[in-house]
Amino acid sequence: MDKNIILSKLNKEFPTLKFETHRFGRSEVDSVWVESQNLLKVIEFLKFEPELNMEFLENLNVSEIDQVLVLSYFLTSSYVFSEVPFSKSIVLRTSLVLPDGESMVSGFSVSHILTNADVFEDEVGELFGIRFESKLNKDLKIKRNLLPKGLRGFPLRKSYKMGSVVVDPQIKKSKSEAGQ
Amino acid sequence: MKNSIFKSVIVYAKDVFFGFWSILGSCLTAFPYILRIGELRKEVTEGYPDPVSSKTADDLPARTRGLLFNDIDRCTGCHDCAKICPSQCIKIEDEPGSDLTKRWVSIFDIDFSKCIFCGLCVESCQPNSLFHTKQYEGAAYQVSDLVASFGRGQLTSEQREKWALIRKSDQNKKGLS
Amino acid sequence: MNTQGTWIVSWFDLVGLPKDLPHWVYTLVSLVCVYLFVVIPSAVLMSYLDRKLTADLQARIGPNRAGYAGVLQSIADFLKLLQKEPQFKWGLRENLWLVSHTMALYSTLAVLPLGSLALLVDTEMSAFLPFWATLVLALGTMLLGLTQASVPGWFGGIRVAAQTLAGSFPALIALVCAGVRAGSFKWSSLVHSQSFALWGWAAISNPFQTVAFFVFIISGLVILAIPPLDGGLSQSDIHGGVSSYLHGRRLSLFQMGRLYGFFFWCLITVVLFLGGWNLPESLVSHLREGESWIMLSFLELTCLLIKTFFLMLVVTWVARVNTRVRVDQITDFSWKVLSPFSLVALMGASLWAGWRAL
Amino acid sequence: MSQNYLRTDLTTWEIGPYHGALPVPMRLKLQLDGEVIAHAEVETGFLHRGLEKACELHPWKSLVSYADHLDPEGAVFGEIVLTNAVEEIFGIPVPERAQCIRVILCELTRISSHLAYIVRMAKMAGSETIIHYVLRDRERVLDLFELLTGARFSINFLRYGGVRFDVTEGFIERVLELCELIRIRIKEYNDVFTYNHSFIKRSANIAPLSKELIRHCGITGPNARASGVCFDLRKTYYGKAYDRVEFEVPVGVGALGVVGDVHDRFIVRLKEVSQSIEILKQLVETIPSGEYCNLVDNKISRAIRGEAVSRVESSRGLLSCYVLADGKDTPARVQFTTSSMFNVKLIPYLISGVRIEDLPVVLASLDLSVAEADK
Repeated sequence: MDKNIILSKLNKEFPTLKFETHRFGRSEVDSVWVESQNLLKVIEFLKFEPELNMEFLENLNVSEIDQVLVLSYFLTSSYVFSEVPFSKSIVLRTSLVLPDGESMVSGFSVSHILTNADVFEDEVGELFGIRFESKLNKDLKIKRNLLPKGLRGFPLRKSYKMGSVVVDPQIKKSKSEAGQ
Repeated sequence: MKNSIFKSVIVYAKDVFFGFWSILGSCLTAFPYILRIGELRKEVTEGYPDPVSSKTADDLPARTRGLLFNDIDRCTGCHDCAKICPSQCIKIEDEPGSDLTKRWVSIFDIDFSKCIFCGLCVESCQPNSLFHTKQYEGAAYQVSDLVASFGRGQLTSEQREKWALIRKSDQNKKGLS
Repeated sequence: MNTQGTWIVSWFDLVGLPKDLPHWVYTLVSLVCVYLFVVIPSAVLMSYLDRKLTADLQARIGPNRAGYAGVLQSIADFLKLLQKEPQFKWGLRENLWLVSHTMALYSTLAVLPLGSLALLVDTEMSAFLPFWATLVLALGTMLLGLTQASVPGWFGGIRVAAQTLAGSFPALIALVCAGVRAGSFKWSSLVHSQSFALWGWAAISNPFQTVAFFVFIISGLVILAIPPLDGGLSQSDIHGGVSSYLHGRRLSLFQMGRLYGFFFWCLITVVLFLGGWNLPESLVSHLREGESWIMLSFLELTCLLIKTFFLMLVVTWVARVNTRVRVDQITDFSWKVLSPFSLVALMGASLWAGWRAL
Repeated sequence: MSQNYLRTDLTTWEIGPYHGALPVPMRLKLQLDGEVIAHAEVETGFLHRGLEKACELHPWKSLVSYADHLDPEGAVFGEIVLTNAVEEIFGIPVPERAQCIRVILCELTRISSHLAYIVRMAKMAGSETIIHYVLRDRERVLDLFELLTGARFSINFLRYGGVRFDVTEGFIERVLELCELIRIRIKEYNDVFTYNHSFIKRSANIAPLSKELIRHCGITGPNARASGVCFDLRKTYYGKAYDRVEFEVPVGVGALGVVGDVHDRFIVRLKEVSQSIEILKQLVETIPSGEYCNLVDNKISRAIRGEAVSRVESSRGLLSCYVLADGKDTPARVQFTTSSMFNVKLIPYLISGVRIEDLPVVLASLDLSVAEADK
């Protein structure tokens, strides 16, 4: 079945790395744990391998499980030029250790390989406080600032306490004027 | 060369004619509306506040989720609806009532400026004292007017002691028997 | 000014004013009467009919609040606009261009052909004078937009200018077609050459005149930027364009000007092509012997206004159903479609007139 | 842009979050060469409501009323994608009749969302008559929602394991009546608006969406199908109740211009409305009997820890939801992936080279909903 084609190709390509694979939840797609350093190599291989051609990043999910940020990349085969869209899919997982509440974490950006990855990286970067270093310069055409300017802390982290005040000098000044 | 000019004139004439024809066609399909021909072309809007409007509150279907109403006598003050409400717009304060089963609900406020009419509170209300009316006119001049309160009001202190005595005597009776 | 101004004298008897006043008083009074008793009521009636027709067209009720069945709706709109306080400080320049915009229009009052007797200016040039007024109107609107120093205003002004340039050429040629048929450009001879009966109208008499009629109407819409072709004032992409900075009474003045422009262009089309104020011969001869000038001019005026309102409603009906046309499409349309058609119509009309003259 | 264009220096024009041309609150920084847009930058994030954080703070039962606020116009898609994920985690079986009711609601929402799309397009193109015709017919669809679920837009009708109420008796006949009415109305829309010469001129071969751009930005849904990408989740991936129904997916063919231009996106959605009617007819006639909600074991047990992803073909494209449960009575993570996030990324590439007057029509043709994009 096409599931183990991907795994066999992966093991053949990277004999040194041992891939720890589990079933993803109850579905038959399997998830592969990869260290964040060689994540780029695996994704590059999955995309440019002629038979696999898995280039559509359907979802980049970041969840915090007991102080560890788990990034899961849902990769599926391209649906634009292939007759059987969505045929092959796989979940690549890496983990980033979370320091204390306030500081940013740095991870590797894949937007130079998977073109629609920067949509997720912008949003998740802002809400979880992850800085994605990417080779190609930032695509300046899109600017997504979801949170108000002065908000300190990263909302989607478990350590974020609700109702933190927006510390923005202009807003504070106007509020104090409104107060009088 | 000759037929190319002739052909382009034909294409040009066809384009102009098609343009004129399709605009005329779309105007003619809209024309019968002026004369209200046929059942499908009646006017649909109605004057809202005028009494002539055909639809009244009870024409609405049975499950319409209008403004909420709480029949306070049946309400047992169990706080289920306040817990389930996504926008936390129900505020309840209650105290022990005259007998052990019933509680005296002094304040039961629903803040309709925050309510999203999802109906979860009605679903989770066991004695179903909280239900949706078909009232949909919820406008108010101040935001504070949007708070609907169904509570029974604060207890006076003597009543509180009187009921405390009654409860103690019930307990003794239950304890003895 | 020829002595045509004396038609007002017959109305003076009603009011009992003295007769032997100098001529300029008559002309002044007739101008004011025409404005008060013809232009303003038709503008009020037209804006109400337009809203009611649009409502009927779109399966809804339309205005029914102000007065019985919303009859006073346009007056209510006007009063609402008057009491609105303009947002932006207006310098001298904006006022200058708004005044030039309105004066360009109301200068055509003297030229309005309202009946065989009520012709103040009936010279060989009278058919071309309104054409001059629309160009000055377009100049006023454009400069009104450009002086706003804002992007919507700038785009609105440029679009109005481009449109007017493109629309003026076919309008002139179509005007000449009508003149060729009637033999001269005086209002009286233009209308006299047509008759009350339907086949007597210029537009229907021969195919080339029909083409000239359509070209004249559409190029009028192009010059005056009237709804289906109002790229310069479109709400959706440039926030109202030229009118984005007009508020309150200035907006009502601007809109009154545009509505008057639309009204008087349809009036001229009716006079040129749809047999202006012609009444059945028997009726006219009977009234003329009976020397009852008031009844004659009144009937001619109503016949003229009915046709004008009908034409305005047809244009509004087309405008409400179709989408707004892009400015570059309007200019393409008028250069590539209207102009060639008007030239063909001119050739045909002149050949037709020549053949008839043999 | 063609090179032989007399190149003047570019004027910049910043269209703020609230502007007539923009169907949704976003900021566009445009570099204009005359009337043509040479370069564009988008700034969004004005409608971020912290939906995912709110889902993490609320108990499982009140999640559904949050999911239908994901996309205000397509409420049932948010609910269906959330309930499928939760049912997959906790292994709650959904009875056959409930699945059929859910899919009926999906198709009704698709019709009402596409009719709203036609209204936005007509408003931006400047033709008013069609707006009132379409809104009048959309009211009939919303009446059905009110009859079945009690609310017109945010219906809050799905529960884990099925739906909240059973189908009322008058519902089946009214759905068939509605299908008949809309089938007649679509002919009228075509006469008045779709094949109207002035609308064709405003929308044919304007801002064509190439397949390369679709691959670059990951566009799914009707926008991709209008450019010839035959990918519809209802056909390929989503077995639930769609296998009992025969329908073919409309794909853009560029009849009146280039493949994938604004007119194609409009025509594909119009065809999808008639497809939805066919589907509705087949579904309503063969609705299975049985209980409408699995009341026996639809309790959320705290012992199970797990995660699941569910996908649905919403009216704007591929909508998927990732739910992570870690044994508490509130979910650990709920993440929605919507197609509007990628549509927003597409805007700068698509509108360079488009005239200012066509900007509103192009933006409306993408069927953007920033409520979905910013979440």
